[in-house]
Amino acid sequence: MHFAFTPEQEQFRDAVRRFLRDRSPPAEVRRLMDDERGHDPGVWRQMCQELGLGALHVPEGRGGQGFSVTELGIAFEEMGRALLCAPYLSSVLATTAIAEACGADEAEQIVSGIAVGEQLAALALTEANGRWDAGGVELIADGDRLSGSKTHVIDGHVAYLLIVAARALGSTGEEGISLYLVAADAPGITRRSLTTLDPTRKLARIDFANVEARCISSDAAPALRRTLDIACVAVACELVGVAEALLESAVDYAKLRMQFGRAVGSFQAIKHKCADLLLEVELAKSAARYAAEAATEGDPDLPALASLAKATASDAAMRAARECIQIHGGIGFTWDNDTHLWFKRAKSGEALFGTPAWHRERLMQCWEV
Amino acid sequence: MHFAFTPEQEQFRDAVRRFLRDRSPPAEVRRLMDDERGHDPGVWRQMCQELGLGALHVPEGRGGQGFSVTELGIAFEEMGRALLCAPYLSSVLATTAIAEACGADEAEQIVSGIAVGEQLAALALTEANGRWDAGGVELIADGDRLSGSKTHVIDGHVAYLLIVAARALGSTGEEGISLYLVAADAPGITRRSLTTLDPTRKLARIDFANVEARCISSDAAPALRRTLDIACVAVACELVGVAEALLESAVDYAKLRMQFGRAVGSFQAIKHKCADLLLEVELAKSAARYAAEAATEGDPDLPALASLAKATASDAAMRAARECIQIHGGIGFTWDNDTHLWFKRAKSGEALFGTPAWHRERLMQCWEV
Amino acid sequence: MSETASADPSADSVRREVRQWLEANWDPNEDLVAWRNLLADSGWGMPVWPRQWHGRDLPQALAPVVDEEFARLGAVGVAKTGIRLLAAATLLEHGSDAHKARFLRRILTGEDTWCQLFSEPGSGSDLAGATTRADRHGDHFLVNGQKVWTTSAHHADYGLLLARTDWDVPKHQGLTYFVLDMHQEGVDVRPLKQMNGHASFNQVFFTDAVVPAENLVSAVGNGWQVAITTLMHERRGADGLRGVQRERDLPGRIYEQEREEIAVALEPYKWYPQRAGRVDLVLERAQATGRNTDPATRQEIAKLLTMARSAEWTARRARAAQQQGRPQGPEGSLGKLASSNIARQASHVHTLIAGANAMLAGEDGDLNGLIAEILVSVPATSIAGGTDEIQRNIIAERVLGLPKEPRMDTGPFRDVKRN
Amino acid sequence: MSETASADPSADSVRREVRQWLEANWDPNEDLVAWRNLLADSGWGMPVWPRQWHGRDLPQALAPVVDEEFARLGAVGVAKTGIRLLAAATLLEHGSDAHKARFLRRILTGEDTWCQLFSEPGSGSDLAGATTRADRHGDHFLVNGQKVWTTSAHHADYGLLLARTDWDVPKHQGLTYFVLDMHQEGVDVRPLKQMNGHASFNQVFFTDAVVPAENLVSAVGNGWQVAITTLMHERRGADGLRGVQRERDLPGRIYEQEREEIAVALEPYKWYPQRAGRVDLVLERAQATGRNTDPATRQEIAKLLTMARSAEWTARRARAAQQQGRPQGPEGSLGKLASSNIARQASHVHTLIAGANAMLAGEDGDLNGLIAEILVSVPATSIAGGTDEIQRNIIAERVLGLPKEPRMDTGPFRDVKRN
Repeated sequence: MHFAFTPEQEQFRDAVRRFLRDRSPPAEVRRLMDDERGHDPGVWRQMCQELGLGALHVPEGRGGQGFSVTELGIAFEEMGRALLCAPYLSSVLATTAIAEACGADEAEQIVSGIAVGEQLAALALTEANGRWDAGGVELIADGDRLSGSKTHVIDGHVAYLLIVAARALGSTGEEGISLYLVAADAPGITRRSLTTLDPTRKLARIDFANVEARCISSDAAPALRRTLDIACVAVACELVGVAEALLESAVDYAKLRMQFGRAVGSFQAIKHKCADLLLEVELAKSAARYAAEAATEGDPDLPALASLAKATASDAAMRAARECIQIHGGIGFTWDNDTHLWFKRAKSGEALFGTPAWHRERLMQCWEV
Repeated sequence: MHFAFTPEQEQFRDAVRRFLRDRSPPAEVRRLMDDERGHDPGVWRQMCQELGLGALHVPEGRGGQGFSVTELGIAFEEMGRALLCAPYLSSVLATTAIAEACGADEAEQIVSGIAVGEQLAALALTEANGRWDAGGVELIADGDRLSGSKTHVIDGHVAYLLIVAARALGSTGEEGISLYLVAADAPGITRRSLTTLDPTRKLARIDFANVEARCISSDAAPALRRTLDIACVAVACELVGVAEALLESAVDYAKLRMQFGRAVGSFQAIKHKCADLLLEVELAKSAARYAAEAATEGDPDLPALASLAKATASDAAMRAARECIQIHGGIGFTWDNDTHLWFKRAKSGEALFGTPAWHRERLMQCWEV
Repeated sequence: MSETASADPSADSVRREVRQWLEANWDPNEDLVAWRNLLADSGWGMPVWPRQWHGRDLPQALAPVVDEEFARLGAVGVAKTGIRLLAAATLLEHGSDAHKARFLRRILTGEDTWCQLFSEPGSGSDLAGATTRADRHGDHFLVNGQKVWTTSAHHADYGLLLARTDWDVPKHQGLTYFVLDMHQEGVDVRPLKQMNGHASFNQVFFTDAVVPAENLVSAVGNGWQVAITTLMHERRGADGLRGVQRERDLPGRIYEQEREEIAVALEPYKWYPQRAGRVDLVLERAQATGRNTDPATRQEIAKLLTMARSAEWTARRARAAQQQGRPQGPEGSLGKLASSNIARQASHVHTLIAGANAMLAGEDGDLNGLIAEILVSVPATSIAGGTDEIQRNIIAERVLGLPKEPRMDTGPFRDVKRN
Repeated sequence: MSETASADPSADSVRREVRQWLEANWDPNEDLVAWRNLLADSGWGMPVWPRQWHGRDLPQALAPVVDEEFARLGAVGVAKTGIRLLAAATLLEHGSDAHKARFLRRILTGEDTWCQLFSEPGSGSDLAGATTRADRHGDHFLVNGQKVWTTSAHHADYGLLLARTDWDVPKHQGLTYFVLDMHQEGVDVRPLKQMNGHASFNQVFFTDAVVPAENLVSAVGNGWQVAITTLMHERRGADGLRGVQRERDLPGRIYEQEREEIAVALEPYKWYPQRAGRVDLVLERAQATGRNTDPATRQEIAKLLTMARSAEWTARRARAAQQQGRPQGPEGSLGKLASSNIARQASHVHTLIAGANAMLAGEDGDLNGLIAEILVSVPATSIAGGTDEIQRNIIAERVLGLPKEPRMDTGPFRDVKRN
């Protein structure tokens, strides 16, 4: 297990950070959160083509860049820091699911289109029950016809390619789960953008009324598990970036803001809050990076480590968000101050793929406690 | 519902406080925690006869003083403050159980002996399973013969009168639970003092080998429930007193102790800790007093309120104990400093009659959530 | 001792007197302002105020008797919304007779609305660090600077202004307290949008705004003492919700007018219940979503309800102690700190209950977006009206008697570090 | 980049050299002190020390190579227990050649044991506030006062003493650093019993204890700078457990002697694992008691394990960064603070698991009283070795760069408020 990045990995981080500093400053985030698409297609293509972020961790033989989840984690930390508005998480879900579920040739064909930023794809998994696992799928596949509803589909409003988890008639639990591929404009599909608490991450509801689709895997539960583990690790890294950005903002403000003739950061109430926050953020960072390394190295404990990382990073990001507002005082809950943008990302990240409490219980189950 | 004490109740508090200041200073606590009996019989008789503390809340017709649980709560707050070493909690358990389970005449006869401090009695309920409810009883009553083991019996090492919860052969749950009366020197009884984390509260294990005993109630579950509710309220009040004593000690020390040329209490780290602690102690005080009033007024919600009070007061006392040590710094964890005496009472109070988490779950059940 | 008012020898006679007066005068079809002028004349609208200024010199302990008689008939009282009564209390204590004659009646009738111009972008926790300046020019002052967090400034007629008149003395000694006419060119009121999308507060910008010298409430340089009066009254009112809310929509012209008045006054406060975390919704949400069967969520709900109930009982203990005649202390700070903790825990519990739906808002969110609004409103609780940190200082210093921190701002204000 | 040492050009040659030397000299039946004298002569015992003083001037990065070769043969190293290496590091940096010649060898052989005489009852967090006085009398100083928290003072030969020699200058400038001979009449060592019944520390009382002037380590008044060296080395060692522990009981006279030495040195530390909360016991206890089926307890266990694993990974990240050549920062304070949180949570979890049995101790308690000992030992974690509050100051000021607090203790020490 590696506990430090290689010089190449550090250079990759620098490149991503420079790019995002340039192309995703707060003003751009504010512009895109009001944009219906929620991202700038030109910037996304550039990210795919210059930085390889469209399918970074997917093996080259399956249409990706052939890097590891470690590099994916680095990218997500940076994207969280910059609060990037782009279809990167949906791309991870889609490309991972396809790379895991399809044969190599088919995967290469589909993923390579996503990788270059020409095709947007979304994984349609969650339904009204709010579950993030194969066992929660209720949408029915009757032969090659899909009927049912998906919701909370990340970037589902703009994706052209939908990867849909469906259930064979009469099956239960993780049995009988298939993945289907269908274009978003196929007859019988209705989709609608959902209003989100975090306007920087767009979600959609998609209804399927007897929609003809192509089955790409008829035993998709293992692929979905792996996909969600990778996605949890990615979001954990993103939330670490979010938490770090919030901590830095809080510390910077605490150094500048004067009250009672002193910088507020010289008061122990603020100072110790920041110290506790740094500890929590550093612990979360270790957990997220360890989980990413575990995915890279094929550690069979990944499900547990992914849950541990997701729970820890969520809690750290929410605490950072709350404390950052608190340290800013009144200005911190105004619209014009940027803190609430990160706060909302942290809040939505807390619920995405399961709350921290849910992941802690899953961790205990993985570890057979 | 009353939210303030009457002048008479305040006078009663003052009387108890004065008595305990005189007869239960820390040096006396230290003497009695090393004493095998764990209390001073002369002082206890005096408390019973001068202050009426032996059966304060039991109706006069059943051998008690006829005061309410409100007055009992006042006494327990003061006894917690002073860390009194005396068989007062065992007396509450015993007299309440008898007053609830027996007919008036029998109750008067038994309770009056306890009330004057001549007889010590203990309720033997808990067994190896560590449960504090009728449903947990496994000791078997075969006719008038008892066989089994009781543990964590408060003052069981010195009580002459044992009130034993037993189960009819073949019964389950809260059905078939009886209360038996037996003298501690009856043939077949073996008892042994247990080593306790908190040396100011003595516990015993009592084994029964085919012991002949007298049944005083053959459907004792309701009486036991009421007894435990009252006992939880009493302990909640005691823990409020413990918490208050710890908070005062911490605040006093923070005003005196100089580091870096300032009283440590002028540092926000300490100052804000004390403020948070005061809030938690005041909330716990409100919860404990409200529960005591609810018992006094016959509120049917008492089981929920008793659990709420016990959970809140336990958490407040433990927090006060931890923070009091922390504010004292190194000296706070030395043997010669008194803080650890209160810490240990708080710790044992946390486990007594169920942990805070257990009581919170019970609260949710009472409120049918 | 119970919560209800103690039996005072004169309670009965007061009750008889107010009842007779109300029975003779109360008419639900009267015009609101006309009725309140009658109240101001009779003294029954503010019975504890001095007789000279629209009151009857009644002791505070008898006020509930008058309230009970008004309630019995459903009689409308004087205007109480917004900060008008803080303004009135301050003027009663520190204003000149001319101020009292000019302002008090129209405060009570509801014809004038007031706002409080204390907080500034650079002085939030540190109110006495205000840098809005008031410079004397003959018989008037010119005001320049900026205030913020000013509720109702957009429809206020007058503002209570704390401004700096001397930069060469320590900061508490260079402030002066004025009544400022909000209807003038030099005053620019702009709404301040919060992270939850609401704009409950305003920013107020002054560019050579004019205050005639007769509007001085404090002596020049003595404004902090007057401000403390206002703040003390504000804190005293902080233990419960202010404002009148009638149980049902009563018929009658005066009720219609009152409802309209209240609706306008409460408009800026409409997100306040969300800010407090809406503890009242927790059980029904848990049951509706089935999350009440999750043991970890049950623990969190129990912690929340325990805190909320205990805080309520603590407030009632404080009120009962007051009724026994003990002076009101800084318990308000304890209550405020408890509210922060409760709101934070409520937000946490709502997140657990909402699960995946915590990501949604507006019409797509749970309870038509109300849950999302709770989640993004709660962070204000621990800041607005005095941060948790300030409350902890107050509790530690004034209740527990812990020593103050060394001060870095005791020299001439000009030299104090500030933003 | 991995954790193992990087391939340095000279690593192979060092490895060959030490291997040859060990193969020629190592003998498990040698006498411990004799063997260590050989190590001191050869320089292989402390290879990064200067050649002049029992070392070989090796760069720090090559030390693991030497350690690996010692481990390969099971060869015993120099004495490392207690604070002897802090003493040595301080003397190497600040001591005279006479000090080095006199003390270093017997530190390495284990013949002399040292203790650290810094903390006092009145100066815990504020070490520079020491009031133990050393007054010059010709060629020696007389020491009077009291130290506390002195591990191993009862069998120490020498103490590193920080004492005040000047009361009229600011506090950091009036301290002087001495080596004090513990074997003298004026030194009285008494054990200090803790709330858990153990006595891991001592109090040391000085009554005209004598220190010859030649034992001055700092210039008079310059002791704080030297103390900082000691403290820096102490903090550096704080990320893991110190002390050698062999995997199995190897045969041979030298191992027997080493085991005895370690047993004596570790005796005061025997409650340290309890203090840390014994996270390792949690899962087996939860399973043995069946509490692993309680969902609320499972949440608390998960929080604990998550903190513990994350803290371990954080320490390994810090170590890996160091191996990449980044300077070691105050991460020790982060680790220390994490340990406090972990210990507190472990104690909480053990209480939940033990249930009613949390009230028992000694032979009646769970695991023969071990659980009770955990519950009453944990409170020391957040105090001993620097309180959580001090760690937070260090983290905030040195890692995050937040400004310091105003100081109240900068004048002559005589005038500084103290107990």
